[in-house]
Amino acid sequence: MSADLYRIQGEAIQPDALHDTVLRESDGAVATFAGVVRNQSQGRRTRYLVYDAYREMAEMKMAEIGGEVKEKWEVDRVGMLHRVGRLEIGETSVLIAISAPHRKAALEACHYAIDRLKETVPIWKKEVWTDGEEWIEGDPSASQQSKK
Amino acid sequence: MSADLYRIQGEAIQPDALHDTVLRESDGAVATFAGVVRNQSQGRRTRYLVYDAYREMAEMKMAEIGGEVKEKWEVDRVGMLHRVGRLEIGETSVLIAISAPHRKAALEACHYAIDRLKETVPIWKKEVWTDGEEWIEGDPSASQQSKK
Amino acid sequence: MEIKVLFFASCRDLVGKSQTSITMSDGASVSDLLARLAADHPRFTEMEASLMVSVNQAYVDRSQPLQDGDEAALIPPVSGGAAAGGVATGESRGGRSHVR
Amino acid sequence: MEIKVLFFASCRDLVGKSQTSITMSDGASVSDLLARLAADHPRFTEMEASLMVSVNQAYVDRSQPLQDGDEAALIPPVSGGAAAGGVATGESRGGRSHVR
Repeated sequence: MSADLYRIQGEAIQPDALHDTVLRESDGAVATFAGVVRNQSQGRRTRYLVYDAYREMAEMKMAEIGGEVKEKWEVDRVGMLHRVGRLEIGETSVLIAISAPHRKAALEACHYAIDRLKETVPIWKKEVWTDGEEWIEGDPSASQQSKK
Repeated sequence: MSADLYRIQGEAIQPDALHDTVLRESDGAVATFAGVVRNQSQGRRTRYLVYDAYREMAEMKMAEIGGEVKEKWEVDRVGMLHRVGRLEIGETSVLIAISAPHRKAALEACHYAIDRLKETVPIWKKEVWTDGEEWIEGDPSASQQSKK
Repeated sequence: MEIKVLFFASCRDLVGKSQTSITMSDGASVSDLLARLAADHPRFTEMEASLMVSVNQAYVDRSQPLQDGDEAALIPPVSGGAAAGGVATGESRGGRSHVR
Repeated sequence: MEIKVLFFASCRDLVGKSQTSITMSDGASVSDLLARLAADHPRFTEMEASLMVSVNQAYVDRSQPLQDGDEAALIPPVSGGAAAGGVATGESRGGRSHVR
Protein backbone atom coordinates (compact mmCIF):
# COMPACT_ATOMS: atom_id res chain seq x y z
CA MET A 1 0.00 0.00 0.00
CA SER A 2 1.22 3.46 -0.80
CA ALA A 3 0.64 6.54 1.33
CA ASP A 4 2.09 9.92 2.16
CA LEU A 5 5.14 9.62 4.35
CA TYR A 6 7.04 12.30 6.30
CA ARG A 7 9.91 11.04 8.41
CA ILE A 8 13.09 12.13 10.16
CA GLN A 9 15.40 9.16 10.47
CA GLY A 10 18.85 8.17 11.62
CA GLU A 11 19.18 5.27 9.21
CA ALA A 12 20.66 5.67 5.72
CA ILE A 13 18.25 6.79 3.01
CA GLN A 14 18.27 4.67 -0.13
CA PRO A 15 17.59 6.59 -3.37
CA ASP A 16 14.61 4.37 -4.21
CA ALA A 17 13.17 4.42 -0.69
CA LEU A 18 10.05 6.37 -1.69
CA HIS A 19 9.28 5.20 -5.21
CA ASP A 20 7.00 2.32 -4.25
CA THR A 21 5.69 4.34 -1.31
CA VAL A 22 4.19 7.03 -3.52
CA LEU A 23 3.36 5.06 -6.67
CA ARG A 24 -0.16 3.89 -7.40
CA GLU A 25 -1.65 2.37 -10.53
CA SER A 26 -3.22 5.65 -11.58
CA ASP A 27 0.15 7.44 -11.64
CA GLY A 28 2.19 8.03 -14.77
CA ALA A 29 5.05 9.95 -13.16
CA VAL A 30 7.28 9.97 -10.10
CA ALA A 31 9.62 12.93 -9.57
CA THR A 32 12.33 12.39 -6.99
CA PHE A 33 14.86 14.76 -5.47
CA ALA A 34 17.84 13.57 -3.46
CA GLY A 35 20.01 16.01 -1.55
CA VAL A 36 23.47 14.54 -1.13
CA VAL A 37 26.50 15.38 1.01
CA ARG A 38 29.12 16.97 -1.24
CA ASN A 39 32.84 16.96 -0.69
CA GLN A 40 33.25 20.72 -0.37
CA SER A 41 31.45 23.88 0.58
CA GLN A 42 32.50 27.42 -0.28
CA GLY A 43 35.80 25.94 -1.43
CA ARG A 44 36.51 24.19 1.87
CA ARG A 45 36.91 20.43 1.95
CA THR A 46 34.16 18.71 3.95
CA ARG A 47 35.01 15.72 6.15
CA TYR A 48 31.43 14.91 7.06
CA LEU A 49 28.16 16.59 8.05
CA VAL A 50 26.01 16.35 11.12
CA TYR A 51 22.29 17.00 10.80
CA ASP A 52 20.13 17.93 13.75
CA ALA A 53 16.35 18.22 13.67
CA TYR A 54 13.47 19.18 15.90
CA ARG A 55 12.01 15.86 14.98
CA GLU A 56 8.29 16.14 15.80
CA MET A 57 7.98 19.65 14.46
CA ALA A 58 10.03 18.82 11.36
CA GLU A 59 7.73 15.94 10.46
CA MET A 60 4.72 18.18 11.00
CA LYS A 61 6.17 20.95 8.81
CA MET A 62 6.97 18.42 6.09
CA ALA A 63 3.37 17.22 6.19
CA GLU A 64 2.24 20.84 5.89
CA ILE A 65 4.35 21.21 2.76
CA GLY A 66 2.77 18.04 1.41
CA GLY A 67 -0.61 19.65 1.98
CA GLU A 68 0.46 22.82 0.16
CA VAL A 69 1.67 20.73 -2.77
CA LYS A 70 -1.64 18.95 -3.04
CA GLU A 71 -3.52 22.23 -3.06
CA LYS A 72 -1.34 23.67 -5.81
CA TRP A 73 -0.87 20.68 -8.13
CA GLU A 74 -2.77 17.62 -9.20
CA VAL A 75 -0.45 15.16 -7.56
CA ASP A 76 -1.14 11.84 -5.94
CA ARG A 77 1.23 10.93 -3.08
CA VAL A 78 4.04 12.80 -1.36
CA GLY A 79 6.98 11.30 0.49
CA MET A 80 9.73 13.13 2.36
CA LEU A 81 12.59 11.64 4.35
CA HIS A 82 15.34 13.59 6.12
CA ARG A 83 18.31 12.04 7.77
CA VAL A 84 19.84 13.15 11.08
CA GLY A 85 23.18 12.36 12.69
CA ARG A 86 26.53 12.00 10.98
CA LEU A 87 26.51 11.75 7.18
CA GLU A 88 29.45 10.90 4.96
CA ILE A 89 30.19 12.32 1.50
CA GLY A 90 27.77 10.89 -1.08
CA GLU A 91 25.11 9.94 1.44
CA THR A 92 21.57 11.20 0.98
CA SER A 93 20.45 13.79 3.53
CA VAL A 94 16.98 14.41 2.12
CA LEU A 95 14.74 12.55 -0.28
CA ILE A 96 11.46 13.79 -1.72
CA ALA A 97 9.30 11.78 -4.12
CA ILE A 98 5.98 12.89 -5.57
CA SER A 99 3.71 10.85 -7.80
CA ALA A 100 1.11 12.24 -10.19
CA PRO A 101 -0.95 11.17 -13.17
CA HIS A 102 1.20 13.43 -15.39
CA ARG A 103 4.79 14.55 -15.30
CA LYS A 104 4.46 18.34 -15.13
CA ALA A 105 2.66 18.31 -11.79
CA ALA A 106 5.08 15.80 -10.26
CA LEU A 107 8.15 17.76 -11.38
CA GLU A 108 6.94 21.21 -10.38
CA ALA A 109 5.64 19.98 -7.05
CA CYS A 110 8.93 18.24 -6.26
CA HIS A 111 10.91 21.41 -6.93
CA TYR A 112 8.54 23.46 -4.79
CA ALA A 113 8.63 20.93 -1.97
CA ILE A 114 12.40 20.88 -1.58
CA ASP A 115 12.58 24.69 -1.68
CA ARG A 116 9.93 24.93 1.02
CA LEU A 117 11.57 22.23 3.10
CA LYS A 118 14.82 24.20 3.12
CA GLU A 119 12.93 27.34 4.18
CA THR A 120 10.63 26.16 6.92
CA VAL A 121 11.53 22.77 8.31
CA PRO A 122 13.58 22.92 11.54
CA ILE A 123 16.64 20.94 10.47
CA TRP A 124 20.23 22.14 10.80
CA LYS A 125 23.48 21.11 9.25
CA LYS A 126 26.93 21.26 10.78
CA GLU A 127 29.86 21.12 8.41
CA VAL A 128 32.95 19.47 9.78
CA TRP A 129 36.29 20.16 8.13
CA THR A 130 39.75 19.01 9.12
CA ASP A 131 40.35 22.34 10.85
CA GLY A 132 37.01 23.20 12.39
CA GLU A 133 33.27 22.95 12.25
CA GLU A 134 30.29 25.23 11.91
CA TRP A 135 26.52 25.16 12.09
CA ILE A 136 25.30 26.45 8.74
CA GLU A 137 22.44 28.74 9.61
CA GLY A 138 20.67 30.96 7.12
CA ASP A 139 22.20 31.89 3.79
CA PRO A 140 25.50 29.97 3.62
CA SER A 141 27.27 32.79 1.79
CA ALA A 142 26.48 35.17 4.66
CA SER A 143 26.72 32.73 7.55
CA GLN A 144 28.05 33.84 10.85
CA GLN A 145 31.24 32.23 12.09
CA SER A 146 30.90 29.99 15.10
CA LYS A 147 34.01 27.95 14.64
CA LYS A 148 35.34 26.06 17.60
CA MET B 1 33.00 5.35 -11.89
CA SER B 2 30.12 7.55 -12.92
CA ALA B 3 29.46 8.80 -16.43
CA ASP B 4 26.72 9.96 -18.71
CA LEU B 5 24.53 7.11 -19.87
CA TYR B 6 21.92 6.99 -22.64
CA ARG B 7 20.36 3.61 -23.24
CA ILE B 8 17.36 1.89 -24.79
CA GLN B 9 16.79 -1.42 -23.05
CA GLY B 10 14.42 -4.36 -22.95
CA GLU B 11 15.13 -5.18 -19.31
CA ALA B 12 13.14 -3.69 -16.45
CA ILE B 13 14.28 -0.28 -15.21
CA GLN B 14 14.77 -0.01 -11.46
CA PRO B 15 13.96 3.42 -9.96
CA ASP B 16 17.46 3.76 -8.51
CA ALA B 17 19.23 2.54 -11.64
CA LEU B 18 20.87 5.89 -12.39
CA HIS B 19 21.55 7.39 -8.96
CA ASP B 20 25.03 5.96 -8.51
CA THR B 21 25.67 6.35 -12.22
CA VAL B 22 25.37 10.12 -12.15
CA LEU B 23 26.54 10.89 -8.61
CA ARG B 24 30.02 12.15 -7.90
CA GLU B 25 31.55 13.56 -4.73
CA SER B 26 31.20 17.14 -5.92
CA ASP B 27 27.43 16.79 -6.35
CA GLY B 28 24.90 17.96 -3.78
CA ALA B 29 21.76 17.06 -5.73
CA VAL B 30 20.29 14.34 -7.90
CA ALA B 31 16.94 14.96 -9.60
CA THR B 32 15.23 11.89 -11.00
CA PHE B 33 12.16 11.48 -13.16
CA ALA B 34 10.44 8.14 -13.69
CA GLY B 35 7.71 7.75 -16.29
CA VAL B 36 5.47 4.88 -15.28
CA VAL B 37 2.76 2.86 -17.03
CA ARG B 38 -0.60 3.96 -15.66
CA ASN B 39 -3.74 1.88 -15.53
CA GLN B 40 -5.82 4.09 -17.79
CA SER B 41 -5.59 6.60 -20.59
CA GLN B 42 -8.31 9.03 -21.64
CA GLY B 43 -10.64 7.08 -19.39
CA ARG B 44 -9.92 3.74 -21.04
CA ARG B 45 -8.50 0.90 -18.98
CA THR B 46 -4.99 -0.08 -20.09
CA ARG B 47 -3.99 -3.76 -20.13
CA TYR B 48 -0.35 -3.13 -20.99
CA LEU B 49 1.86 -0.97 -23.21
CA VAL B 50 4.31 -1.82 -25.95
CA TYR B 51 7.19 0.57 -26.59
CA ASP B 52 9.07 0.59 -29.85
CA ALA B 53 12.22 2.62 -30.52
CA TYR B 54 14.62 3.41 -33.31
CA ARG B 55 17.29 2.33 -30.94
CA GLU B 56 20.52 3.80 -32.33
CA MET B 57 18.93 7.11 -33.20
CA ALA B 58 17.06 7.29 -29.90
CA GLU B 59 20.26 6.86 -27.93
CA MET B 60 21.91 9.52 -30.07
CA LYS B 61 19.03 11.96 -29.59
CA MET B 62 19.08 11.36 -25.84
CA ALA B 63 22.79 12.16 -25.81
CA GLU B 64 22.01 15.35 -27.74
CA ILE B 65 19.53 16.35 -25.06
CA GLY B 66 22.18 15.65 -22.45
CA GLY B 67 24.44 18.05 -24.33
CA GLU B 68 21.74 20.73 -24.43
CA VAL B 69 21.21 20.34 -20.70
CA LYS B 70 24.88 20.82 -20.00
CA GLU B 71 24.95 23.99 -22.05
CA LYS B 72 21.95 25.47 -20.26
CA TRP B 73 22.60 24.46 -16.65
CA GLU B 74 25.51 23.84 -14.35
CA VAL B 75 24.93 20.14 -14.04
CA ASP B 76 27.36 17.29 -13.66
CA ARG B 77 26.18 13.97 -15.11
CA VAL B 78 23.12 12.99 -17.12
CA GLY B 79 21.56 9.54 -17.35
CA MET B 80 18.59 8.46 -19.47
CA LEU B 81 17.12 5.00 -19.83
CA HIS B 82 14.09 4.07 -21.93
CA ARG B 83 12.49 0.69 -21.99
CA VAL B 84 11.17 -1.09 -25.08
CA GLY B 85 8.89 -4.10 -25.46
CA ARG B 86 5.87 -4.98 -23.37
CA LEU B 87 5.42 -3.08 -20.10
CA GLU B 88 2.91 -3.81 -17.36
CA ILE B 89 1.08 -1.28 -15.17
CA GLY B 90 3.46 0.30 -12.66
CA GLU B 91 6.61 -0.48 -14.61
CA THR B 92 9.01 2.31 -15.46
CA SER B 93 9.15 3.23 -19.15
CA VAL B 94 11.65 6.05 -18.87
CA LEU B 95 14.11 7.16 -16.21
CA ILE B 96 16.15 10.35 -16.22
CA ALA B 97 18.59 11.32 -13.49
CA ILE B 98 20.72 14.45 -13.41
CA SER B 99 23.32 15.35 -10.82
CA ALA B 100 24.56 18.84 -10.03
CA PRO B 101 26.38 20.74 -7.31
CA HIS B 102 23.11 22.51 -6.41
CA ARG B 103 19.49 21.52 -6.55
CA LYS B 104 18.02 24.20 -8.80
CA ALA B 105 20.09 23.18 -11.83
CA ALA B 106 19.42 19.47 -11.34
CA LEU B 107 15.66 19.98 -11.00
CA GLU B 108 15.24 22.38 -13.92
CA ALA B 109 17.45 20.30 -16.16
CA CYS B 110 15.54 17.12 -15.35
CA HIS B 111 12.22 18.76 -16.25
CA TYR B 112 13.65 20.09 -19.48
CA ALA B 113 15.20 16.74 -20.40
CA ILE B 114 11.99 14.72 -20.09
CA ASP B 115 10.04 17.31 -22.10
CA ARG B 116 12.66 17.24 -24.84
CA LEU B 117 12.81 13.46 -24.82
CA LYS B 118 9.07 13.27 -25.41
CA GLU B 119 9.41 15.73 -28.29
CA THR B 120 12.38 14.50 -30.24
CA VAL B 121 13.44 10.98 -29.36
CA PRO B 122 12.09 8.33 -31.78
CA ILE B 123 10.19 6.13 -29.35
CA TRP B 124 6.57 5.08 -29.72
CA LYS B 125 3.98 3.69 -27.39
CA LYS B 126 1.17 1.33 -28.22
CA GLU B 127 -1.69 1.16 -25.75
CA VAL B 128 -3.39 -2.20 -25.49
CA TRP B 129 -6.86 -2.37 -24.03
CA THR B 130 -9.19 -5.34 -23.66
CA ASP B 131 -11.00 -4.30 -26.82
CA GLY B 132 -8.26 -2.97 -29.07
CA GLU B 133 -4.91 -1.30 -29.36
CA GLU B 134 -3.46 1.85 -30.81
CA TRP B 135 -0.12 3.50 -31.47
CA ILE B 136 -0.18 6.82 -29.62
CA GLU B 137 1.35 9.26 -32.04
CA GLY B 138 1.45 13.00 -31.46
CA ASP B 139 -0.86 14.76 -29.05
CA PRO B 140 -2.84 11.98 -27.32
CA SER B 141 -6.01 14.06 -27.15
CA ALA B 142 -5.99 14.44 -30.93
CA SER B 143 -4.56 11.06 -31.88
CA GLN B 144 -5.69 9.29 -35.01
CA GLN B 145 -7.44 5.97 -34.69
CA SER B 146 -5.59 2.97 -36.03
CA LYS B 147 -7.35 0.27 -34.13
CA LYS B 148 -7.11 -3.28 -35.35
CA MET C 1 21.87 2.99 -55.38
CA GLU C 2 20.57 0.96 -52.44
CA ILE C 3 18.69 2.66 -49.62
CA LYS C 4 17.89 0.82 -46.41
CA VAL C 5 14.49 1.91 -45.10
CA LEU C 6 13.24 1.40 -41.53
CA PHE C 7 9.60 1.49 -40.44
CA PHE C 8 8.30 2.07 -36.91
CA ALA C 9 5.07 1.94 -34.95
CA SER C 10 1.93 2.54 -37.05
CA CYS C 11 4.05 2.91 -40.15
CA ARG C 12 5.50 -0.55 -39.65
CA ASP C 13 2.04 -1.99 -39.13
CA LEU C 14 0.89 -0.39 -42.38
CA VAL C 15 3.85 -1.51 -44.46
CA GLY C 16 3.86 -4.91 -42.80
CA LYS C 17 7.60 -5.06 -42.17
CA SER C 18 10.20 -3.35 -40.05
CA GLN C 19 12.73 -2.72 -42.80
CA THR C 20 13.38 -3.10 -46.48
CA SER C 21 15.97 -2.24 -49.09
CA ILE C 22 14.98 -0.08 -52.04
CA THR C 23 16.92 0.60 -55.21
CA MET C 24 16.70 4.23 -56.28
CA SER C 25 18.29 5.99 -59.20
CA ASP C 26 21.21 8.28 -58.52
CA GLY C 27 20.22 11.77 -57.45
CA ALA C 28 16.98 10.64 -55.80
CA SER C 29 15.80 12.58 -52.75
CA VAL C 30 13.74 11.73 -49.70
CA SER C 31 10.67 12.92 -51.62
CA ASP C 32 11.37 10.38 -54.34
CA LEU C 33 11.70 7.65 -51.73
CA LEU C 34 8.36 8.60 -50.19
CA ALA C 35 6.71 8.58 -53.62
CA ARG C 36 8.05 5.10 -54.25
CA LEU C 37 6.69 3.86 -50.92
CA ALA C 38 3.29 5.43 -51.65
CA ALA C 39 3.22 3.59 -54.98
CA ASP C 40 3.92 0.27 -53.28
CA HIS C 41 1.61 0.88 -50.31
CA PRO C 42 -1.45 2.94 -51.25
CA ARG C 43 -2.47 3.58 -47.60
CA PHE C 44 0.94 5.09 -47.00
CA THR C 45 -0.27 8.30 -48.63
CA GLU C 46 -2.67 9.15 -45.82
CA MET C 47 0.02 9.03 -43.13
CA GLU C 48 2.84 10.49 -45.15
CA ALA C 49 2.27 14.12 -44.21
CA SER C 50 2.62 13.38 -40.50
CA LEU C 51 5.90 11.51 -40.83
CA MET C 52 9.35 12.77 -40.03
CA VAL C 53 12.18 11.28 -42.02
CA SER C 54 15.68 10.60 -40.82
CA VAL C 55 18.69 9.74 -42.90
CA ASN C 56 21.58 8.15 -41.07
CA GLN C 57 19.85 8.95 -37.79
CA ALA C 58 19.43 12.68 -38.30
CA TYR C 59 16.12 14.34 -39.09
CA VAL C 60 16.14 15.71 -42.64
CA ASP C 61 13.95 17.70 -45.03
CA ARG C 62 12.07 16.02 -47.85
CA SER C 63 14.50 17.65 -50.28
CA GLN C 64 17.50 15.83 -48.81
CA PRO C 65 19.40 13.94 -51.55
CA LEU C 66 20.07 10.28 -50.85
CA GLN C 67 23.32 8.41 -51.26
CA ASP C 68 24.11 4.78 -51.77
CA GLY C 69 24.08 2.93 -48.46
CA ASP C 70 21.99 5.52 -46.62
CA GLU C 71 19.76 4.34 -43.79
CA ALA C 72 16.45 6.17 -44.01
CA ALA C 73 13.75 5.84 -41.36
CA LEU C 74 10.10 6.82 -41.42
CA ILE C 75 9.30 8.34 -38.06
CA PRO C 76 5.68 8.75 -36.98
CA PRO C 77 5.01 11.54 -34.49
CA VAL C 78 6.56 10.59 -31.17
CA SER C 79 4.14 10.10 -28.36
CA GLY C 80 4.70 13.49 -26.77
CA GLY C 81 3.32 12.21 -23.51
CA ALA C 82 0.77 13.98 -21.44
CA ALA C 83 2.65 16.78 -19.77
CA ALA C 84 -0.67 18.44 -19.13
CA GLY C 85 -2.64 18.39 -15.93
CA GLY C 86 -0.14 20.48 -14.02
CA VAL C 87 -2.05 22.79 -11.79
CA ALA C 88 -4.86 21.38 -9.72
CA THR C 89 -8.32 22.01 -11.04
CA GLY C 90 -11.13 23.47 -9.00
CA GLU C 91 -11.76 20.50 -6.77
CA SER C 92 -11.15 21.13 -3.12
CA ARG C 93 -8.30 19.10 -1.77
CA GLY C 94 -7.58 21.10 1.34
CA GLY C 95 -9.51 19.16 3.91
CA ARG C 96 -7.86 15.83 3.42
CA SER C 97 -5.98 14.41 6.36
CA HIS C 98 -2.56 12.90 5.86
CA VAL C 99 -2.01 9.24 6.31
CA ARG C 100 1.27 8.88 8.10
CA MET D 1 4.12 27.71 35.42
CA GLU D 2 6.61 25.27 33.92
CA ILE D 3 7.87 25.75 30.36
CA LYS D 4 9.91 23.08 28.61
CA VAL D 5 12.55 24.71 26.41
CA LEU D 6 14.41 22.97 23.56
CA PHE D 7 17.70 24.16 22.03
CA PHE D 8 19.07 23.22 18.62
CA ALA D 9 22.24 23.56 16.57
CA SER D 10 24.39 26.60 17.50
CA CYS D 11 21.90 27.58 20.17
CA ARG D 12 22.33 24.23 21.89
CA ASP D 13 26.11 24.58 21.70
CA LEU D 14 25.88 28.01 23.31
CA VAL D 15 23.53 27.00 26.10
CA GLY D 16 25.34 23.72 26.61
CA LYS D 17 22.27 21.51 26.77
CA SER D 18 19.51 20.32 24.49
CA GLN D 19 16.60 21.06 26.79
CA THR D 20 15.65 22.53 30.11
CA SER D 21 12.63 23.35 32.19
CA ILE D 22 12.02 26.92 33.27
CA THR D 23 9.54 28.23 35.82
CA MET D 24 7.87 31.45 34.68
CA SER D 25 5.22 33.53 36.36
CA ASP D 26 1.71 33.36 34.99
CA GLY D 27 1.09 35.67 32.03
CA ALA D 28 4.68 35.48 30.81
CA SER D 29 5.24 35.70 27.06
CA VAL D 30 7.88 34.40 24.69
CA SER D 31 9.73 37.71 25.15
CA ASP D 32 9.90 37.11 28.88
CA LEU D 33 11.29 33.65 28.29
CA LEU D 34 13.99 35.02 25.99
CA ALA D 35 14.92 37.67 28.56
CA ARG D 36 15.31 34.96 31.19
CA LEU D 37 17.57 32.93 28.91
CA ALA D 38 19.68 36.02 28.14
CA ALA D 39 20.12 36.61 31.86
CA ASP D 40 21.33 33.04 32.37
CA HIS D 41 23.49 32.92 29.22
CA PRO D 42 25.04 36.30 28.38
CA ARG D 43 26.16 35.20 24.89
CA PHE D 44 22.57 34.30 24.13
CA THR D 45 21.85 37.99 23.51
CA GLU D 46 23.94 38.15 20.35
CA MET D 47 22.08 35.31 18.63
CA GLU D 48 18.63 36.11 19.93
CA ALA D 49 17.56 38.37 17.08
CA SER D 50 18.16 35.65 14.49
CA LEU D 51 16.12 33.02 16.30
CA MET D 52 12.64 31.84 15.49
CA VAL D 53 10.61 30.58 18.39
CA SER D 54 8.06 27.82 18.30
CA VAL D 55 5.55 26.95 20.96
CA ASN D 56 4.05 23.51 20.80
CA GLN D 57 5.67 23.04 17.40
CA ALA D 58 4.22 26.08 15.68
CA TYR D 59 6.21 29.25 14.90
CA VAL D 60 4.99 32.13 17.06
CA ASP D 61 5.59 35.85 17.60
CA ARG D 62 7.57 37.13 20.56
CA SER D 63 4.33 38.43 22.05
CA GLN D 64 2.81 34.96 22.28
CA PRO D 65 1.65 34.27 25.86
CA LEU D 66 2.88 31.06 27.40
CA GLN D 67 0.88 28.48 29.27
CA ASP D 68 1.82 25.90 31.82
CA GLY D 69 3.22 22.80 30.14
CA ASP D 70 4.09 24.54 26.84
CA GLU D 71 7.00 23.21 24.82
CA ALA D 72 9.01 26.14 23.48
CA ALA D 73 11.90 25.71 21.06
CA LEU D 74 14.61 28.15 19.99
CA ILE D 75 15.08 27.70 16.29
CA PRO D 76 18.19 29.09 14.62
CA PRO D 77 17.82 29.95 10.92
CA VAL D 78 17.42 26.72 8.99
CA SER D 79 20.20 25.96 6.57
CA GLY D 80 18.33 27.08 3.51
CA GLY D 81 20.60 25.03 1.36
CA ALA D 82 22.32 26.33 -1.70
CA ALA D 83 19.60 26.53 -4.29
CA ALA D 84 21.91 28.90 -6.14
CA GLY D 85 19.68 31.80 -6.83
CA GLY D 86 18.30 31.48 -3.34
CA VAL D 87 14.70 31.53 -2.35
CA ALA D 88 13.78 34.31 0.03
CA THR D 89 13.06 33.00 3.49
CA GLY D 90 11.21 35.99 4.85
CA GLU D 91 7.70 34.94 3.93
CA SER D 92 7.77 31.61 5.65
CA ARG D 93 9.35 32.71 8.89
CA GLY D 94 7.07 35.58 9.64
CA GLY D 95 5.81 34.19 12.87
CA ARG D 96 2.66 32.61 11.56
CA SER D 97 0.82 30.45 14.00
CA HIS D 98 -0.05 27.17 12.32
CA VAL D 99 -3.17 25.46 13.57
CA ARG D 100 -3.77 21.84 12.74
